[in-house]
Amino acid sequence: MIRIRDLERSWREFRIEDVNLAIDRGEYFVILGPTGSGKTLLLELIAGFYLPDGGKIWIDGVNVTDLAPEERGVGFVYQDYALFPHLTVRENIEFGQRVKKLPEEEIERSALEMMELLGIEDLKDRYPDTLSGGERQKTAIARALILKPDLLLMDEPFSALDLRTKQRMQDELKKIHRESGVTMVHVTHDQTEAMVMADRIGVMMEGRIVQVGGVREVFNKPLNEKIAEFLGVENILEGIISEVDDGLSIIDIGGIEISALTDLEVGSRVNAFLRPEEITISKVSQKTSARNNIEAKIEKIMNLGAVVRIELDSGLVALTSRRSAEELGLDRGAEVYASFKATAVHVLEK
Amino acid sequence: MIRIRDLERSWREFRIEDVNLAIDRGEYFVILGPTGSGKTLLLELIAGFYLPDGGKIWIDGVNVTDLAPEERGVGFVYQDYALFPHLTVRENIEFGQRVKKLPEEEIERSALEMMELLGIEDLKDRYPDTLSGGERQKTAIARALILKPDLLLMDEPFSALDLRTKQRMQDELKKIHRESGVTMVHVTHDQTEAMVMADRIGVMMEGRIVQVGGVREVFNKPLNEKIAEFLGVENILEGIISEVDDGLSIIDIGGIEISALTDLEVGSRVNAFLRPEEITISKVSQKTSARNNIEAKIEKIMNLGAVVRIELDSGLVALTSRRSAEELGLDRGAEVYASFKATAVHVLEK
Amino acid sequence: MPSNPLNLIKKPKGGTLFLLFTAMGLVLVLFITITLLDMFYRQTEDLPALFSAARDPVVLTAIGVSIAATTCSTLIAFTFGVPLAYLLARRNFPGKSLVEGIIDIPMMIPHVVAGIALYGVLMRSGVIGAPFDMLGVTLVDAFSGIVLAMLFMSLPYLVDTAREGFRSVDERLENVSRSLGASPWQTFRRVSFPLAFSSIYNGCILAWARGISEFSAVLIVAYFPRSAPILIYERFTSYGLSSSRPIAILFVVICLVLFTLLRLPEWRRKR
Amino acid sequence: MPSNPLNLIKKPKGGTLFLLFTAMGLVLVLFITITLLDMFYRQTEDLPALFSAARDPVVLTAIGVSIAATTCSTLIAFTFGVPLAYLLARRNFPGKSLVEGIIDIPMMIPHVVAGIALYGVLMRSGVIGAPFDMLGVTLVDAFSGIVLAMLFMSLPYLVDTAREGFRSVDERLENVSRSLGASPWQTFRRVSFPLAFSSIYNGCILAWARGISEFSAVLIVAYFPRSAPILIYERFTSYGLSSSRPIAILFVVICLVLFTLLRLPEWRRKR
Repeated sequence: MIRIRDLERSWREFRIEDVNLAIDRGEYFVILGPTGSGKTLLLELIAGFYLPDGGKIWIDGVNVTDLAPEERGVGFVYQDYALFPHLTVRENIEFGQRVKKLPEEEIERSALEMMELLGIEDLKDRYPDTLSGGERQKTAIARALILKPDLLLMDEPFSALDLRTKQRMQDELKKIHRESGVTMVHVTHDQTEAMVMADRIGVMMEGRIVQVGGVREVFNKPLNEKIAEFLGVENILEGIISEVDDGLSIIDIGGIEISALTDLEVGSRVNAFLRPEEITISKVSQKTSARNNIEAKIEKIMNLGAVVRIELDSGLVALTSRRSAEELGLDRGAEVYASFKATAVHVLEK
Repeated sequence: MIRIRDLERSWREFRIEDVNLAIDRGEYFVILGPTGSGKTLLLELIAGFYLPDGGKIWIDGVNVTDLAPEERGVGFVYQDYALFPHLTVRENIEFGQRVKKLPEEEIERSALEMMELLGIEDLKDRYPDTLSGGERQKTAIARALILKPDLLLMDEPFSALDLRTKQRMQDELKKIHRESGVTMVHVTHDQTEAMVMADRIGVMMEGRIVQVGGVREVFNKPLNEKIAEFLGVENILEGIISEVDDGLSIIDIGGIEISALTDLEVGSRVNAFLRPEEITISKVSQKTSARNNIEAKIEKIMNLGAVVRIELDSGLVALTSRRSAEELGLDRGAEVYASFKATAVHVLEK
Repeated sequence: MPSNPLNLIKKPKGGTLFLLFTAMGLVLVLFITITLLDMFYRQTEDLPALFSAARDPVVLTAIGVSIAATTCSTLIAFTFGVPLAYLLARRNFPGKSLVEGIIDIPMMIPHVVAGIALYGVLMRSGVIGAPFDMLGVTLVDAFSGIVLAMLFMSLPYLVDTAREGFRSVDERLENVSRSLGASPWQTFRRVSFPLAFSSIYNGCILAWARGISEFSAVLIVAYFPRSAPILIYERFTSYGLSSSRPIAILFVVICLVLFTLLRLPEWRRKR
Repeated sequence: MPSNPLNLIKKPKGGTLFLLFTAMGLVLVLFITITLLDMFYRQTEDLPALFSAARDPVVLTAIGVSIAATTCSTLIAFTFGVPLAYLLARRNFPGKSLVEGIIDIPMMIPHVVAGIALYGVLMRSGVIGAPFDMLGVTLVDAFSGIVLAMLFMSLPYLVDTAREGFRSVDERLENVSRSLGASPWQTFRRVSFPLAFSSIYNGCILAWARGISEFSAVLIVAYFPRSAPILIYERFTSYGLSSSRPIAILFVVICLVLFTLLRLPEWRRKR
């Protein structure tokens, strides 16, 4: 559907370079990256709002690199929805058909259909500044979808919504995606959002796409330390592989030995990544060959609401529910066991 | 330390009324309330930036209601720290002593001491716009503390900081509080922050202080439904007490019976509040007399990162760690048991 | 409680500082108020002169010339200035700040100097005057000269205001419009122009007001046909204050009424 | 790739619309550029006249009068205008928008009308002129009259700009200053004034520039001592363009140089 080769562009303080990407027809693709990584610029380049300094873009096999935005047939939904403030909801939705000079009758009919589909027909004569965040988002999506684009680009579509509306709109958007089959590319800095929405994820950092893959793959096997850190893998342990036995290796992390799955050889220097929520804290040892078990002392407990963040003297950080922390009577200075599956450790050669 | 009686003031769209509050010397008091509840205005009234329309304020036994801010001796730290942008860190910190026309020598010595105490002596010649959030906060706190106020008012002091800096500064501020013994009043809309920082909490909603108490008391025993909802008690169940046995009552919630602790009589109509993180989801029944156990079907699972939010067909919402949800193989449609302690249910007469 | 009567937003104390400041500010406010009210008040002692001025065809013609000329110059400024403003708001090109500087020059140089410079180019042998002269059109001491002098002086007001108007239109709205299939021209007509319209209209009013009050450059470039300011000045030098004041009052009242009428749609829209 | 040479920020297409707009904008830019450059260019054909004007004591005196008068009027506007601006930025009181409206009147009424009104109050029998006359001070056709006319016309520029400057100072900084023990006056001197200073300074420059270019009101109120615009106009009517142009050029160059020098500290600070 989209193919991007060696894309390069500077704009103000943003810079993207060496972007190569292929997105399949009908896919829900999320570009995940921290603020300032150039995600929005990449989306704007695909839409044709800017021309690249170098590289090429194909949409549906057509080289669109030099085409004007109005010739690309790509829908775009901005972060705060960029509704035309001087037009009503209905006029916003009809805008694209009106500039195409379609027959009045057809314009009205399809606008009505689209509004009914999204349940916003009651809002049709309202102006954008009287709408709630969710209503604005629906209007913006309707305005883009009514032209039946093959491709819909969305820039942080949920960031302007409150939590409840966001959860509802996420379901809604997934439904639209399933039913319309339109290819969606969605940009966000929010890991949870990416997990919830994506078929595949492209991680973007400092103007480059640094990793592409399925949700589990990206979150459980980040390609390097920087990506791991951005994705919230708080435990990044340096060590050396001291033993290999049928795929299950022992890694020596400054005296502590942990088992992990890896194909690397004995003596390799590695980083081991471990998400804090993979660690179980308990008062009894749970050691098995496939499960690591580390004796540790709690250095600090921080209450984060439903979750408690526990820092151990071994440097490990664990997240556990407040309830279980209370049931176990965990407290500063308590002697505990931190256990985690060997498969939860993701090993990368340094 | 502070006593407030029948305080009342309107300002733009904000309005506070009927505020009565007593804060003890040396206390760390958090005013917790949603955005727009008038928290900042209350703080500004205590500082004397505005005069009340009605009511009185005493600080340290002195009626300060009509005093100018410069006569109250109260430190104030604004949300984004409001550093003087035309002065360096050191000049900001020295400001208060300079307007008091203290001897130059004393000004310099005590400013240096204060900067050393907070570890910002290296920044002394920097201007505020070159500082990070944490550095700004330290400067603002130093600027207020150098005058040795009896009372330090802080308006959302952590909201401009990133997560890591916030956690570090929370520790730092608690330390300052312990060592200086200054009375601190801290305004926030963030429940977690209130839990972490407060000795006591005052909940403020729609311009009124609606509940005052210790942290556990406020979070576990919200006085009414609105407070409960704001504090994140997602499960609010309506029912009737059907049986009472030695303090342990049975409440009939639309056919489902749960046990809870209450002194109310049989037949009372009640609301039962239950925090979602108090609910354990398991595949086996765990019923005991002191533990509720409800059979339910999972209607929806939402991945929130480290935590999973589970909606059950009985209407209950539970939060559990992603790891345990995975280990249990929870999925939409799964039959599970939701269990929670009788003591986790907080019962209130309707 | 503070006794300062100005302390209505209930700020504690600080009354003395504000009292002093009020006293100082009052000096300026009184200077302006007295100057203007005095003019009207004095005229009440000679109302017949005011009424006869209001019927004098010479006076009415002069005011008509002023209104017609500033309206023409505003229309020209609108036609050429709006595209320029859009360009300045949306495009970067080498020399852009030079162009912005050039547009603002008429605001910065003394009005008389502008008049001298305009006279130099508009006279029969001037760079602009000569080609027009060949077509049989005289610019100096002609209605067209008044229009051009007003245009020169009022241009920056329109271009600057319209440019800020276009700048305040979120560029992403134009992007979205393009992605919905609209050409650059359709985008300008359906999105940018309507959204900047209130600023553009405001700029027109400013230019209109600046044009009608222009005296210096018009005095030098086109004494005839007499526009209102010229007539007021002529009467003042020839017959003194009592003869020029009725015309001045008539002129300023008409200006302010028209000004208010022009602002009306804007005020309506804001409600 | 687009062939439009102005397309430097690499926006796709839309070239024809922008080309048309560029052409239209160019008309205005050329009108201003040609008018001004022509004045300078013509003078190069008669450089001796320029040099002799630069040595003519009458010319130099007139320019000196202009500079001195606008400097005085700016200082007066600063002294009384800054407190007023602070008041307007920080306090709400009944009639506040009326006061703001009054301050802006001099910008809205035709300059000649302002001159007539000023003449009426400043003349010996006028409301302001009479008390001064008793003290033996004449305002009409005197240096003080020039200063007052300039003050009247330039006041709004200073007050408006300074007011916006004070408004842009976060009020919470003043609150914090008070909580640190500073009195209202200390807060004004140490926080509000320094933070608004760059706007205030800007307002002073605008008022200074407006004052020095004022012609209409000065012409009516104080023909003598001749300020530069009056002299230029007098030479124009008596001896024609070739006699007035050198003075105009000298005056505008001096104005622009002074203007640039006044802006210098501001540009420095921004770097």
